[in-house]
Amino acid sequence: MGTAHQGFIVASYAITALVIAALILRALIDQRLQARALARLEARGVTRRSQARPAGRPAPEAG
Amino acid sequence: MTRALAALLVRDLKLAGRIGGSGALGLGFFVMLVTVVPFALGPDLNLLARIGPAILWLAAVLATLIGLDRLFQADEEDGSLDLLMHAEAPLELIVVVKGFAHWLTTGLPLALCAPFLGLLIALTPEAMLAVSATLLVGTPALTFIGGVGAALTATMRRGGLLLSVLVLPLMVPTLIFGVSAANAATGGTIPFLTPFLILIALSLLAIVIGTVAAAAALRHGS
Amino acid sequence: MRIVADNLACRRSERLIFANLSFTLADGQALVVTGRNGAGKSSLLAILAARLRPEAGNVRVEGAGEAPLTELVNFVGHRDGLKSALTAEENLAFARAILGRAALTPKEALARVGLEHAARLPVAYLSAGQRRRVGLARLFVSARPVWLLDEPTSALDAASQEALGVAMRDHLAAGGLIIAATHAPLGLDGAATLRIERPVLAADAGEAA
Amino acid sequence: MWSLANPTRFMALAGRILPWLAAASAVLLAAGLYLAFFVAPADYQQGETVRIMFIHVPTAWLGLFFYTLMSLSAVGTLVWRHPLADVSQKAAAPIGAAFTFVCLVTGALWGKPMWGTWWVWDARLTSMLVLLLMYLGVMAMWRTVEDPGRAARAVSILTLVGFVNVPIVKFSVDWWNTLHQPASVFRLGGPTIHASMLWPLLVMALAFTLLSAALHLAGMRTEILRRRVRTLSILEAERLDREAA
Repeated sequence: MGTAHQGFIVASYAITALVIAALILRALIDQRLQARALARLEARGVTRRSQARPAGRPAPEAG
Repeated sequence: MTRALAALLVRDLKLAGRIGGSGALGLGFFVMLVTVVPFALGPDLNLLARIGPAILWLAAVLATLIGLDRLFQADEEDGSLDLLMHAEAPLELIVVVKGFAHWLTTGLPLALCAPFLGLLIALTPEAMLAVSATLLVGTPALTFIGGVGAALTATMRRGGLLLSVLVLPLMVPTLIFGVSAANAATGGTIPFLTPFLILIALSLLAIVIGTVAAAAALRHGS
Repeated sequence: MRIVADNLACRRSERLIFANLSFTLADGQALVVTGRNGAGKSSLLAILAARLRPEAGNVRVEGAGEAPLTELVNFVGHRDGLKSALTAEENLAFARAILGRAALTPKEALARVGLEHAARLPVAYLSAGQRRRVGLARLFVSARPVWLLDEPTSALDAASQEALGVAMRDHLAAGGLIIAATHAPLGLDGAATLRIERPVLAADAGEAA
Repeated sequence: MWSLANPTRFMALAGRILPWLAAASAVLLAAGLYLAFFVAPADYQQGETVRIMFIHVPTAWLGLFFYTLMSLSAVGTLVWRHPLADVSQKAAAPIGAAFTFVCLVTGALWGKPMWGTWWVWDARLTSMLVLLLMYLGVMAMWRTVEDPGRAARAVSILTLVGFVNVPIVKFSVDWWNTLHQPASVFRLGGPTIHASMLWPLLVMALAFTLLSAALHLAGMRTEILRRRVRTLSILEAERLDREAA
């Protein structure tokens, strides 16, 4: 069959791969960003449940 | 001073990206307009192809307008406009940078995205290139003319509506030369360059006059 | 450096707020503007900040080279001038770049108001008092001589008000000028006070009677 | 069943499932590609370009599936107040939009060799285009409201209105399309697909579904983390206030 059509097939698979790669990349980057932000906050002893806790003393990690 | 202007540009682009920012609102509106027009005109491709540049340009004008009313109003509301007016840099340069930031999030994406939308209305490749080129040089005029309206209506409560009514007539020349340049590229009596150069001139004119007028409007607005 | 205001008058929506108001302020001096709520304190500050056109009279700066008053002023008004989508640090970094004459870094300025931990928090998450303190931290990121403060102590707790008083005294000692509109006493001993009373003119007399 | 309502338990479960899901979708994708390119015969009419169908059909299906998933989550948010519903809704929007976009692009790429133009206002393609616009609207809505709870309720209403609108759009586009142009010659896959075509299509469809499920789970986990970061930040601000007092 005409090789001209080859281009369309390759193009559509390429674009699909590109979009899926973008989705995967976005998921990974976003995950790392949020995890790092969370780690930074929890390192400073901010508890998830806002029990009144004298400031400065890190709370035991709950849950 | 350039540090101050660079900081302003970075701040505006950052704000556009954050939640509540204008983001790619202009681009989204542009895509929707171009998609909706054929529903009104019917799926007849050669009709759409003939009026393609007009559809894209009208969509560009409207897409620029909807993002403009928050250009200065957002700063006015939270008090950062005071900060901008006390900057070391003259207010005119501040307005140029804000207009440029708006153009980067609205005008530029429109011009880059126009060819793909041209597919929807069966534009020929030359027409797509022409429309994209005219949009690239024409949208600065739309942004800076609109900027004057945005500065005038910054302190008004329902400024957004008034803005469109104020500046749309001022945008007519840009629309005329933009569309005629795009049409000239796909055959026609006049050569492409003539309206295209006039369009560039309009943009440069708009950047100068728009900036000075917007700065004056901000100074005398309060 | 001296700020000279002579015969300032202000009219807003057809009402004369105040008239022939004059004062001069030299280095190291503070002016506290008092008056009933709505008596025109904020209008005076807006005129000084060039955000409002006076009905009559003018304000000029002497002895500071040709820099206009707007480039010498650090204005903290009712609205904090903070973008709530940006973090406290980003807001202060922007203010530092825009105001020029960079002084403290955003972190140091936040430390001065006791909010160094809030550096990375978006301002949207901060309370009114904390936003006020971030707004006031803007005074420390730039070495501009004139502080224009509109109700600086509003929404501040006692400790922050005390810290603000210390900062103001340091600023005056370093030769800076302060013009503050306020209700609460600022603890600035030796500060000139200016009370704004609504002038009762013949036209108003009829209306007021 | 072990209630998934508790985000922490969901995180743990999702964490365990995710690698398996990703691995399964990778394997199936490889198998699907192999079947699509080496086993499926060329179509007697369309020739090789029919292989584009193996992407075009699954992505079309996923575009619609994710909008339905969003609508279900919207009901979950508004009616059952399920705490994970709005998280699932927010995570689904970009994935659904991406697949709808891929469907449109592959549709155009398939259309070009067939009719000579990139885009034909065919009823089905046009409906997918309107669906993509609705996705853009939903994603724009997520970006305007800062508070997650309020945003979720607002977007849920928008999504449900959109969901009710889908059949109406389908009908009106068909009406609009047939009025102006004879019914498009392009029949998706025809009445019966030959078995050798069916298998690659099913495998590819399954592969894409697993992949999108993995992406959706990952998106939900990140969204839960983002919510937690937000709450902790607010707690941090309050703690500073308590400290200062």
